[in-house]
Amino acid sequence: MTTAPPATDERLGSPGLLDRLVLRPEIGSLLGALLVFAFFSVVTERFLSTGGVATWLDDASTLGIMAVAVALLMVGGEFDLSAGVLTASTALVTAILATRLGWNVWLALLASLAFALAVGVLNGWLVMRTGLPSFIVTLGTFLALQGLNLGVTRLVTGTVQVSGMRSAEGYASAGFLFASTFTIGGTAFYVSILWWVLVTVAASVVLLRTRFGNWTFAVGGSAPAARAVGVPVFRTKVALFATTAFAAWLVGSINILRFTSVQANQGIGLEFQYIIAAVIGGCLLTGGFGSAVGAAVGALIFGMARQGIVYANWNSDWFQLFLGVMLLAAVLVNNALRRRAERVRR
Amino acid sequence: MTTAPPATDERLGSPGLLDRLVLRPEIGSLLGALLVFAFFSVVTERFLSTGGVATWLDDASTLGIMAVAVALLMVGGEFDLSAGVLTASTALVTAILATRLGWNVWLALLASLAFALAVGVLNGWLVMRTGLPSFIVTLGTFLALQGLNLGVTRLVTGTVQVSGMRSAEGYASAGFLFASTFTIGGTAFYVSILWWVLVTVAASVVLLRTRFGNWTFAVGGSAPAARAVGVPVFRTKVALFATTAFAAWLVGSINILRFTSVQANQGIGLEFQYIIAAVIGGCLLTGGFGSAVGAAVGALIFGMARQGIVYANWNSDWFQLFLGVMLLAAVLVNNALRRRAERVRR
Amino acid sequence: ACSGPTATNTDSTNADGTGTGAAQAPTGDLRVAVISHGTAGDAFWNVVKNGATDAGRQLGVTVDYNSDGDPGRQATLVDNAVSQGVGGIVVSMANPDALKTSVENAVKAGIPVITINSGSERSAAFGALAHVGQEESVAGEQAGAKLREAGKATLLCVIHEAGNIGLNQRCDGARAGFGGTVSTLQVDINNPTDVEARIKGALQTDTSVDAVLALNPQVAVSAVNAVKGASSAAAVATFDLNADVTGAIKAGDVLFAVDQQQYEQGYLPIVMLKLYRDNANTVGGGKPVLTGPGFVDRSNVDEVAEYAERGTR
Amino acid sequence: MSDQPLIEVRGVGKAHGSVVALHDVSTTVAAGEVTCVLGDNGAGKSTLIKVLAGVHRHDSGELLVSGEPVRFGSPREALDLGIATVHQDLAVVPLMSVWRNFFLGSEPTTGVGPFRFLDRRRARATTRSALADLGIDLRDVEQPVGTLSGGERQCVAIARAIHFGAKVLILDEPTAALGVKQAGVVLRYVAQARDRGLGIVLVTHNPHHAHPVGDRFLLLKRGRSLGSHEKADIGLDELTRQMAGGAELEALEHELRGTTG
Amino acid sequence: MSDQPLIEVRGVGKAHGSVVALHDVSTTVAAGEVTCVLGDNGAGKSTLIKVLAGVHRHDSGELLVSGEPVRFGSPREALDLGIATVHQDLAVVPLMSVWRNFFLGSEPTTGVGPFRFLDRRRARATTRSALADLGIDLRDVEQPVGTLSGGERQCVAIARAIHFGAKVLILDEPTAALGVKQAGVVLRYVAQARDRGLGIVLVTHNPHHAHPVGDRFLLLKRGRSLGSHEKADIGLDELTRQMAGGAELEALEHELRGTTG
Ligand SMILES: Nc1ncnc2c1ncn2[C@@H]1O[C@H](COP(=O)(O)OP(=O)(O)OP(=O)(O)O)[C@@H](O)[C@H]1O
Ligand SMILES: Nc1ncnc2c1ncn2[C@@H]1O[C@H](COP(=O)(O)OP(=O)(O)OP(=O)(O)O)[C@@H](O)[C@H]1O
Ligand SMILES: [Mg+2]
Ligand SMILES: [Mg+2]
Repeated sequence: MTTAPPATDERLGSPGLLDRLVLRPEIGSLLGALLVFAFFSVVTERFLSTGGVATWLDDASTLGIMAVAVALLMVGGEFDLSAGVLTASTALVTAILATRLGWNVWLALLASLAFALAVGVLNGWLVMRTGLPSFIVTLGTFLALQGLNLGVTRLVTGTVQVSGMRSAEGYASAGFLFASTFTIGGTAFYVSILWWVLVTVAASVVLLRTRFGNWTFAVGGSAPAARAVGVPVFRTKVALFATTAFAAWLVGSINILRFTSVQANQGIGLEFQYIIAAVIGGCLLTGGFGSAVGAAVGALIFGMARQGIVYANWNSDWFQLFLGVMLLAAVLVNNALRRRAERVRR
Repeated sequence: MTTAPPATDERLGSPGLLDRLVLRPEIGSLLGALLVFAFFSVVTERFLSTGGVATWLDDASTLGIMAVAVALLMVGGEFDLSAGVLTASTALVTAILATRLGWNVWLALLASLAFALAVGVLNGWLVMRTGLPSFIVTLGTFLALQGLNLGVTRLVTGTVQVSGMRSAEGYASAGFLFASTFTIGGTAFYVSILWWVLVTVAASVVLLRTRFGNWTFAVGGSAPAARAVGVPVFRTKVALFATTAFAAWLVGSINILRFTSVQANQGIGLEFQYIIAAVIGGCLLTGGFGSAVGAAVGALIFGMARQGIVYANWNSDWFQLFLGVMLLAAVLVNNALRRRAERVRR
Repeated sequence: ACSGPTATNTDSTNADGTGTGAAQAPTGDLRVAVISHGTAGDAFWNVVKNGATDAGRQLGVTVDYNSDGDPGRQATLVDNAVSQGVGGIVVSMANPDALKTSVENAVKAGIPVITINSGSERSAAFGALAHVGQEESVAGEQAGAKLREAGKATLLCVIHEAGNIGLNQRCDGARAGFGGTVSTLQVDINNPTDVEARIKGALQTDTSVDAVLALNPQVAVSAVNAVKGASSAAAVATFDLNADVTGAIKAGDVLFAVDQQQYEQGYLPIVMLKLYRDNANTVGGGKPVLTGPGFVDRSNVDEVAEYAERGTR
Repeated sequence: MSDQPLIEVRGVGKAHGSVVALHDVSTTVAAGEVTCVLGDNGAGKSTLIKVLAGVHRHDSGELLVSGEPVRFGSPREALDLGIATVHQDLAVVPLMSVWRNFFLGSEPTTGVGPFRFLDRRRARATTRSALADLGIDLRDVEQPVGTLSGGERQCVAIARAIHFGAKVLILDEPTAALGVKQAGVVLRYVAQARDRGLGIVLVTHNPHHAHPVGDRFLLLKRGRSLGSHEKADIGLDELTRQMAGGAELEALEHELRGTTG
Repeated sequence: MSDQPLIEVRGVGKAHGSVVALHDVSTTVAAGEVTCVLGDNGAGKSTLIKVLAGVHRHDSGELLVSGEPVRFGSPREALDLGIATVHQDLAVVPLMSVWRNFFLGSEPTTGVGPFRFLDRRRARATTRSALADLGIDLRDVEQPVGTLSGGERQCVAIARAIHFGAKVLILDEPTAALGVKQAGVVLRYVAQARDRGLGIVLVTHNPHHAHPVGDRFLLLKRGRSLGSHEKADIGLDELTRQMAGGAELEALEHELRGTTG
């Protein structure tokens, strides 16, 4: 990413390529991912088959899209606990409009996008206006959305799910964009994997190469300092919340078009998986430091570990235990490296 | 708590009793609690009856015990995501020892206390040794404990719950201490309410009046600064993790002795309620600021809102919506005040 | 709706309930609290709730439905109902020990209690009026037996909520009824991608699996996708219904759906409590009132589909 | 020098809750002149600076920029009027690299439309040379600012303000953490900027720094103004005595030497 | 003054990752003497101080306290040997009140056994008077330190070190943020402590502060030692010249005056 300066400074010790690498927040997670990958490739047969790869990439993809957006937000110093439920809310809005009111799917998607952005902007606006921690504000939105999801679904359908998307007008074209598969080596991969890559690349470029990215680091690292040099803190943070909401809409759309039905309590609890993937990827909970690629890799670790355990055919009673040990191992293995980074960093 | 100094300084404006109050972190939550209390007292009939009070105090009590401990930990700058599951783990250990191995209940309680403290110390030790954020480390313990709870329970009992405590030896005396009721005005109140009060008072005194409390604020506010003036940062943080584990054991014991059975997936997700109660009570997520009383009041708000909604007979489909709006209202109503505090504070 | 002086209903299972009730209603309106251990938004318990509220609407009974998957907090909800002085309590007893004190307190306070779903063997001991429903394990057992009949040898039982006692009982029952090899798989119901991916992974890993038992219609649909994705020949069976599942049954993708007729588990207790208050009737004679299980397969799916659509099957 | 002062402060006051940090302070900042703000610790100097820079909004009094009364809602508004500030705290974002801090809020970009990316090469080069001009020779402008020494960090903020300052340059104790050489360079910069016609506000505790460059000296004490002096009216010794509140450093110096063996 | 120096530093080095912050530096701190550490920004002064205070562990060389070689694992160990330090950063915990910061790590308690509570009355009174002695008159010692002005904050750290310093007092740019009066008071304190037989290490950029009290001057540049001078060997002007690396403030002063109209 960065080219070394003409370093002939006697105050610099060893050339320090390693130290330079170590400074990148995502390095730790990359090593962790390699470890998990190697482990399951050796331990199980199916993990490395194209079918296997397709499965764990699929699992990681929607998580990854959200983790990347959440990572941006965390770099900006905020949390969004409503992100998980919002994936279900957007799917519900789309599904209700398309199946009950007979809207064209594309129109329904547009409407749910507007809805998602409204929620995101509201989150951001509340956080900035009230000065309350985003943890509390978005908790409120989280609970409110959760209630709305269930209440509205039951009101409209009498059940706790909305289904029947497949017969809605415009399903085929929208489904192609969000939920089709493409074939590599005879195996079908879901298009959500491409979305994930796209989102990661875009987020990475924005974060590292644009003014907005610079502001994101600044408002997360020290909002008063950023304000003092003229960074529009309010707008930046609101935009970050809106970005997260947009990602939630994307994932919601992928889900509703792929599964053609959506359950009212979907998405609950996933918000923490997003945060966890971002933190594994090197984001600081306190803001101001992190990377989009790291978050994507964090999601990959999650996906690989989750599916790897299934492939390894371990008793699924102990699933969480394996997952916990796996995660700890993945973050501990590069601990020496990370500490070195810490040491260099401050 | 504090007596005003002989303030005849011309640089101080109005006497500022209000501003002094506002500086206390728990004031916001107290106002919020009053609001919720007044609301449900007016809207519902039974909320204010002794039976009603007993119910919502009961609901708040175990949450409150944990919230207070978690608040101490958060003041010390750390999270413990394993706190919720640990309440179930300790209960499971007690129950399995007492019902399957036939141990005396007291002995089983001692053993599970040792287990809890071991988990707490392990959490603290890992966090301090590895330098990883406690969010990640305790997430690992969280998942591991969750897996262990399910795996061990199914291994030992074949089902996902352990029951039959009532017939274990020593149940009566242990039950008296942890799960009995006392009667006021003809209504039975659970003894867990007393434990809650006791824990809150003890934590408050420790936090505000002892060296350890001073160190807690310091390690959370700025660990390097605290280290530089000789505060034993390592020991302080480990002790805080152990305190949280102790509280989890207390709640686990109260639960197992009262309900005489425990389900393997109990406690999951509660860790965030603890954190939320602490934050509502004025704890900063970034550490270094907060109060035990505030966390207890945060739990009270939770308990009142949760049961109040039931008393109000609102459609439970919208339960979460009401809870979310309630919480937001409770924290927003004192927003003006809080902001004032922020202004004074920094 | 409270009229009709000739309340001569017998204690049969005639539950049409329109216009029943007694003129000499002792305390006016009847309020019943239904407290289940289902998580909010659970498909099974949604139907129970619909049953209870429909009965309430038809009989002029106020029904408050609340639920909490945590046994302790479910007990607190019972305490809450007692302190509200409701006219009747309907409670599901997945964890009888935890509810013992609260239910007994309710009985002591003179509130008639009816237990539903599981907990039939402890129901009477706690002083409940009656039990409606059936142990989850029985339903599981019959599902297992039916799969066995279909000639399946290796079964994968998908638990979508780790540690949920009801789901575990279903799988344990299936194990007993099936006889062959049964393995369980934990998935996260809130994450549909994860559900599909994990079932697919399990099918790819163990190619001998020839039957998948889902415990939730949403999971069933994912299981169908997973079976296709893994190019497996496994048959899918499920608990409960939704529009997608009825479609899949018609299409032959799903073998059958276990229908516990849980609508009755919500509906009947309201009727029973109303009868009990107005006419001191009891039902079941100390034996549980069984509601199922029934099976929905190709033969009867057309008939049931529309009920499932509106959330009553 | 000009009729219309760049900034005029009239009886400005500011309280934090019940704490009165500033009360009824007046001064002017004219083009081509240096206004020094002097005073004890806690006198309210930084508070005044923050009002001028748009960080705080004043509670009472008036603030006029180029004759127009203003109430800044944010530092951006002050910056847009050409007022650049080096704060005593709030200076930098520790986790960000030196060059990112340097250009924060005024990032140079290349490309057009949605493809306007940071011009990182230019940003790095500019940062390096701006700091080198102040006598700070950095190993690496990619280093997070948090790892710099106190003085280096201060220099990043100063270099930034000098680089972007258009009409008014406000410096709050810029030389406090600086070495002798760096402090000299900064003072020379201040003099150069003044000669280019900028208005300068300089806060300092060092009479040796204030006296050579200052044209006007505003003395604060406990949030109130002790009066304003033109350079002609006051010598270094008198200034030092005023700043020390009557005590004198020279006397102290003798005392210090006296006690040595 | 005594045969055995309180602290002896022999060829100490310290690197942060690949950044060499200190390389082969030696000096001594004797009882009743003031060792001044001088140097440019980023010269490594604070790094040296942190090694002495136990915040960093040195990578190479030797550190001897009262003749015993030590490698501090934590600042506590240094404090236990009577070494009190005022750091340039790491000074205080912003969210904590002034008196809590003052006594942090050395809290006074009353009562016995498990009922040993903070003696808050005494702590508050001591804090107030210790700060008043430095010329800082606080409104309220319950105020969070984060709301104090830069100089007030610095004074809290200094007052604390002076209060608890037993054998060695290390001050890293203590006077940087201080007013003329406060700086004078601090220097007088340093002189008094020296006369009581403490060993003092003083980092400063102000030759006017260093020269009157210093006995030994260690000059650092880019992490390396430029040599150590005894007071007798070096005058104020020479010291200033050395600190500025050849340039001279007086010349600069003339230049600054010269450019004025
Ligand atoms: N947010 C705040 N809340 C309460 N008091 C504050 C706040 N900010 C500043 N003060 C008080 O206002 C007074 C003036 O502070 P200010 O920072 O302006 O002083 P200063 O003149 O810059 O001092 P120094 O020379 O030490 O930097 C101080 O006594 C400080 O305690
Ligand atoms: N954690 C760290 N990581 C990388 N480099 C560091 C770190 N800490 C200090 N440095 C570098 O070491 C050098 C010496 O820093 P130090 O703080 O000792 O300087 P100083 O002499 O105290 O300067 P000043 O007078 O400005 O306070 C600086 O160039 C700084 O950038
Ligand atoms: Mg200041
Ligand atoms: Mg320094």
